[in-house]
Amino acid sequence: MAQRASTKSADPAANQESAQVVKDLHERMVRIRLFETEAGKLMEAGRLPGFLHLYVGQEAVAAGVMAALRDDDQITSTHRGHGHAVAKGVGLREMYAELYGRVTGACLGRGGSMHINDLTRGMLGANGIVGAGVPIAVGAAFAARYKGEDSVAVTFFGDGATNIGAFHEGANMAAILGLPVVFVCENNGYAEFTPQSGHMLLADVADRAAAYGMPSVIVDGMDALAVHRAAADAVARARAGAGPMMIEAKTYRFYDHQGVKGLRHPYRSDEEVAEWKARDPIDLLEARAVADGTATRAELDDVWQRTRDEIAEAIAYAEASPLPDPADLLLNVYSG
Amino acid sequence: MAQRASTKSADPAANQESAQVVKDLHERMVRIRLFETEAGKLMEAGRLPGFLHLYVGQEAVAAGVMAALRDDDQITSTHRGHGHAVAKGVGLREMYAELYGRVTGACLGRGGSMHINDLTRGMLGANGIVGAGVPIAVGAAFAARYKGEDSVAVTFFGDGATNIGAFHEGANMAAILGLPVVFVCENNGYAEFTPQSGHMLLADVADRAAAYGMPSVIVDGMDALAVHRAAADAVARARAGAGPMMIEAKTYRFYDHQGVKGLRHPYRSDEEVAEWKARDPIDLLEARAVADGTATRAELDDVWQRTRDEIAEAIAYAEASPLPDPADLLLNVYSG
Amino acid sequence: MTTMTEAPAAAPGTARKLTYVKAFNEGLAQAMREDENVFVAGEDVAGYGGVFRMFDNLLDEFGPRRMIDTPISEAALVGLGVGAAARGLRPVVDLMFMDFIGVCLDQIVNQAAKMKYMFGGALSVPLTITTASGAGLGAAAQHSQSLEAWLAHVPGLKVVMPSDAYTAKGLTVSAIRDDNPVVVMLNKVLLGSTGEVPEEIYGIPLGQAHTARQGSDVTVIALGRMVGEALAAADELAAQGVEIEVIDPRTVQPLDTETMFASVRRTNRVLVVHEAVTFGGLGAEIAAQIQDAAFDHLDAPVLRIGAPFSPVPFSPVLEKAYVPDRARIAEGCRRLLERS
Amino acid sequence: MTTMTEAPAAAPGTARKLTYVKAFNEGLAQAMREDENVFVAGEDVAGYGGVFRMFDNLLDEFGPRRMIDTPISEAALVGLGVGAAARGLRPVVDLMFMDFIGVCLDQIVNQAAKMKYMFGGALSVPLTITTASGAGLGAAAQHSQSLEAWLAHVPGLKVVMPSDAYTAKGLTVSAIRDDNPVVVMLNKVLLGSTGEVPEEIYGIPLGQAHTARQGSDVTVIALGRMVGEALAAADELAAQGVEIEVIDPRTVQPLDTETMFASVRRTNRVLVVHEAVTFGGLGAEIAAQIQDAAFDHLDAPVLRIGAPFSPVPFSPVLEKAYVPDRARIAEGCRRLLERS
Ligand SMILES: Cc1ncc(C[n+]2csc(CCOP(=O)(O)OP(=O)(O)O)c2C)c(N)n1
Ligand SMILES: Cc1ncc(C[n+]2csc(CCOP(=O)(O)OP(=O)(O)O)c2C)c(N)n1
Ligand SMILES: [Mg+2]
Ligand SMILES: [Mg+2]
Repeated sequence: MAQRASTKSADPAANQESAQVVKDLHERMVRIRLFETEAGKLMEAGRLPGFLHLYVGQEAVAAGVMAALRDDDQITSTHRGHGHAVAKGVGLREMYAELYGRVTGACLGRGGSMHINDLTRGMLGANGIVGAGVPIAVGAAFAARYKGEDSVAVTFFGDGATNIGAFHEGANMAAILGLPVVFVCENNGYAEFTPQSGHMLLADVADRAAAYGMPSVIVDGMDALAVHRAAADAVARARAGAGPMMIEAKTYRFYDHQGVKGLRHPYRSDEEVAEWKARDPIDLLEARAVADGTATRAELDDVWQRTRDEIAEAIAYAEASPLPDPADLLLNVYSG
Repeated sequence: MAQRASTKSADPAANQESAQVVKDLHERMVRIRLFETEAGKLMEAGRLPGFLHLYVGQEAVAAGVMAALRDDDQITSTHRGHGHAVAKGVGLREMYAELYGRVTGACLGRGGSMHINDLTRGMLGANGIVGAGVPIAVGAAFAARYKGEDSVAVTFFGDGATNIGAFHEGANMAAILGLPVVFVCENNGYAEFTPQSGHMLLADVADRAAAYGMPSVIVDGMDALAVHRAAADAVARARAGAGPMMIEAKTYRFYDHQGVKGLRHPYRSDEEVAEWKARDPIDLLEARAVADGTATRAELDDVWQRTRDEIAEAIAYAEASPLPDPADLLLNVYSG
Repeated sequence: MTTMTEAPAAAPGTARKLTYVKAFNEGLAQAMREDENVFVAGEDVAGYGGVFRMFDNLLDEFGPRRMIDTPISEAALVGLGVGAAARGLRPVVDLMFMDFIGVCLDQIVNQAAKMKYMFGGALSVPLTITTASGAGLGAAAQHSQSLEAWLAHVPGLKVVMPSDAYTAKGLTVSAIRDDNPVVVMLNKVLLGSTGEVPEEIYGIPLGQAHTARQGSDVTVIALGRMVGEALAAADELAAQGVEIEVIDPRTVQPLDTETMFASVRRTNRVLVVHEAVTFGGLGAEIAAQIQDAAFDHLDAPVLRIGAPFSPVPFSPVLEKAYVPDRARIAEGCRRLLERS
Repeated sequence: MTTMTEAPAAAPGTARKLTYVKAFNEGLAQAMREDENVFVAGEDVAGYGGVFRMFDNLLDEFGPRRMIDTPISEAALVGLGVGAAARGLRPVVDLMFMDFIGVCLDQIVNQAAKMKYMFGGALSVPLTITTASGAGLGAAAQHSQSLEAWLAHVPGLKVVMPSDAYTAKGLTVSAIRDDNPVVVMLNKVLLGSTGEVPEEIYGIPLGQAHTARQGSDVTVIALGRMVGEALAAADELAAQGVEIEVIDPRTVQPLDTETMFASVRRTNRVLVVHEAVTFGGLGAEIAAQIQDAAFDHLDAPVLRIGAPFSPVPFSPVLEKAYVPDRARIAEGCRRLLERS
């Protein structure tokens, strides 16, 4: 049975998060939020080609996990990957430029939203195939151990993804090889438009970890500090050679599965959406920070403002960037 | 957690297996044993082409499950499928003829050992791809329910097969659709030459059922009566519309993974093999039947003799059968 | 299925226009009405009606018994279809994007396609697999492929590529009525395009090519969305006095090569165009067969136009250069005619 | 890898003979000695040495750190290779039978092959996938396929098909040294065949065809095991005064068509032979390219010989009729020569 992590850790020392951690989490979340809401607006304005799976609502997960990682720790991500990339430190300019399909983008304009990556930041890529990133993270963890490094790999996936073979095989592979992989399930309650109850009988995805002999923990995915604590524990465990572990973060996406438009099918009730929005992860952290004096409102507002400026600049950079040259169509198909 | 079924059921009535059931199980096991040992001899003598994955040692599983099924119940099988086919009532002549590659074979000589099937007996085929039969059984169960029939589907698979995606996806699919599927894991402790401890961290495969919200039970796979009771329960449950269930039968194969030859790699100790052979499922059932007066030694011997005769006749039939005509190479590629 | 209602090869004069996706939807709904054994399974096909709206309104009419939403488990989804087809149903399973086929190809290729043969003919597998293929929406490398060459190489499978609303309906109906596993490759860019579609149910014979335009100078064999591009090129060329014949194979497995051979024997020049990468694409098979069957009739080598040898790029400026279009087809025809 | 030890295209005069599978094994072992980043993962590759003995003795020398037995989880196995390769290792992952590729094609095609391109060149995926292909052992439809046409159609992949012991070693070494995902298709029937193999490590350039026999009358392009059959046919035909040239592409992606074109321009007649089904096989691509590049040099259409359009049958009498052989090649050559 999965362990349920309370928001307050049992260990009092663990509650002494420095103001630094809170501010770090806050900043990562704000960056994601603004990156995504601006991207959504650009999409609605018809300025971005392709698909857009927004991460808004789930920021506490990416921020909480990534704040527990080093640059040399590796992550694999999903179709809903912007939040992971931003939180792992991928440049906003390169990300927007990629969404615009510009040659200055993170993929030189070749990949778009679903393939953003940054090898220098340990971002091993978003992925358009559900579950496909799971075994790739296992391979990254294998490489780390093989080379005698103590970095870990984290793989992000949704509730729906746990029904696909690659998840199952990857989890068992990591377990039997004892690899330093942290499995982070962002359970937002839906796979596209299908509720969790329509795709699996379990209430807690974390209970699937037992099938691999893997420990697991459930956290409030709207609580960045709770996610961070759970992630820090799992990462420390993996780094110490104790093998893989699964974290299930219960969260919610505030936009539609894809794009920003209203839904043609009322698969979520207004009340449900409102309830979750009332627990906006950024609001929660800000309220706590102000209440316990970790940060002032002005300091928090300053983060928003600085980020807004940075984002505006990044969008301007992207818009001013050149398009790829069709003459280079065959660039990077092969190495060497 | 999987439930562990004791050999003696808690319900005293269930222990009153009629002599008929014991004799049925015995006959099915003897048929499998003799079919397989003779096939092994033919293979060693160089008279059978292709691969041969012998079922010897595991007879109690096929016999125990199949005795709980009706003709219209469907099964899907594996590379190690002869035992399932024999126990489901596929003709021995057609089976041997298929191993010989004759046109009178169960597949007209087109399929060989790994594709034996008999639609009239609900034998939906052996399968050369590990795990591939699992979702096919789910589809068969779907069809039964769709048509308003109360037949069930049983899918057999090994311990090793539970690591492949198709098993995971099929199990979850059956669970979420609430289909009448019985999942029978024949845990013989090895996937080819890899021990269970080398391919999964769990001691009991049955514990994987929980990942799908599926009940499970562990039985002594050398005890045909125990298997039969568990299967009868699971089948009754499925037939009544209560959804899928998993049975893990702990068993052992007495021959090598493929063929009959000695092993070039000592992946199993002599002691281990001897220990399991001391619990030969046919010996166990015979000893019990004689001890409690269900059958006399002479009656049992008669089964062996009759079966031996039938097998000799079936082999003679196969050897006398014509080969397929190469002019018919394109037969049955398409329907219509 | 033995009773087949076959419509004429070309759309008869009917005023009614439908979009490609609605034509597909109508054919599917009519096939479901015709045969109680037809059901649909896939991700978000029921409650949502499919991410491409392919299954709109079907849940309302047919209910949850026949419209099944499944988990993200394509191998089990196709396997469900194989098992149900083996037991006499006529499943329609949807793979959403064709690119996802890599996670379930075993069930398609080693199970569905081979089962009848391996089992000695003991059963049929009347399974229909629907999926959306093709580039042009900025969906990038994992959501834009045209993989018909893989499937057409597999004995036991059939593959259709509707090129317009009329064929989207008729080929879908025929796929469902067929007793073999058939993959229906819809084209994503065509989904919203409109065309004349008869209201009644009709099938289009599998394995029968359609001459979409007659011409005497060059034969253009075009797959799926490229048929429309070829017809547009034909208009442009006609204005310059060049008459091209456009052949739409409709089915790529089995492939109606006789219609192609007959055309080439008249025109003596042939171009094959598809969205898939040229190397190893269907154009290779078509070219190989034509150079064999019409060797003495060719005034120029068979010309192939397909995508360059790279994954599908994201940036629209690259994607546009990547996918063949009317301009490249017209240019190819001119090149063929220049060759003496 | 930049340092490459390339041996001459043909086996130099060396007395030492090895079996095909031992030559593979030796090449792999030497590549592992050469580069600490090379490791092997797969089902029963370590303790057992592989069901085809491809990995015999490697556990003894390299230990469990570099020889990894995995669960039956091919998608995770290839994914493990992709992730490890992305992080700078040079994994060799084994798929046992090529037919199993259907359960893990997504990782090969959508991940390994496309990653470098989709990621804007940020990394390389130096992954080697080994597998055994081909019919002839009575292994039936799910254990006998030759699926090179699928893989050669995928931009980003390379594919090699060793035809003898010499190439089994050299192509394997080059595959491992290459910075791209390379699939090494060993042939099951050839595993025990012997040939001369140099003792030192050597690579054979990928994408370079080898003229296995020179001749002036017909060019025979043969893949994998068919090279030996073509050479046997050549002996038979030589006795009848017909000299055929036998080309072994060795690599089918990238494909060295220049060597083929040059040969065809001399012989004016060409036959392509492979084990895979003819329809949609590599022969189609080769024929399509040759009829284009050597149109004015062909005295007869390019002739293709492959398997008929059916799954691989089990019964040896059928399997023998199914797989192309020296007799069919010789007959094909004679037919080509009869054509004026
Ligand atoms: C193999 C595969 N099947 C289907 C899809 C289409 N698809 C994209 S996202 C998605 C839902 C994923 O749900 P979940 O894993 O819960 O992630 P979320 O979208 O909720 O973040 C689906 C079905 C895909 N990309 N890949
Ligand atoms: C997808 C796939 N991978 C690998 C194989 C090769 N293979 C055949 S049987 C087998 C072991 C199966 O082990 P288990 O499921 O425990 O069944 P057992 O042989 O013990 O009955 C393997 C790896 C295969 N047939 N299919
Ligand atoms: Mg979700
Ligand atoms: Mg086993």
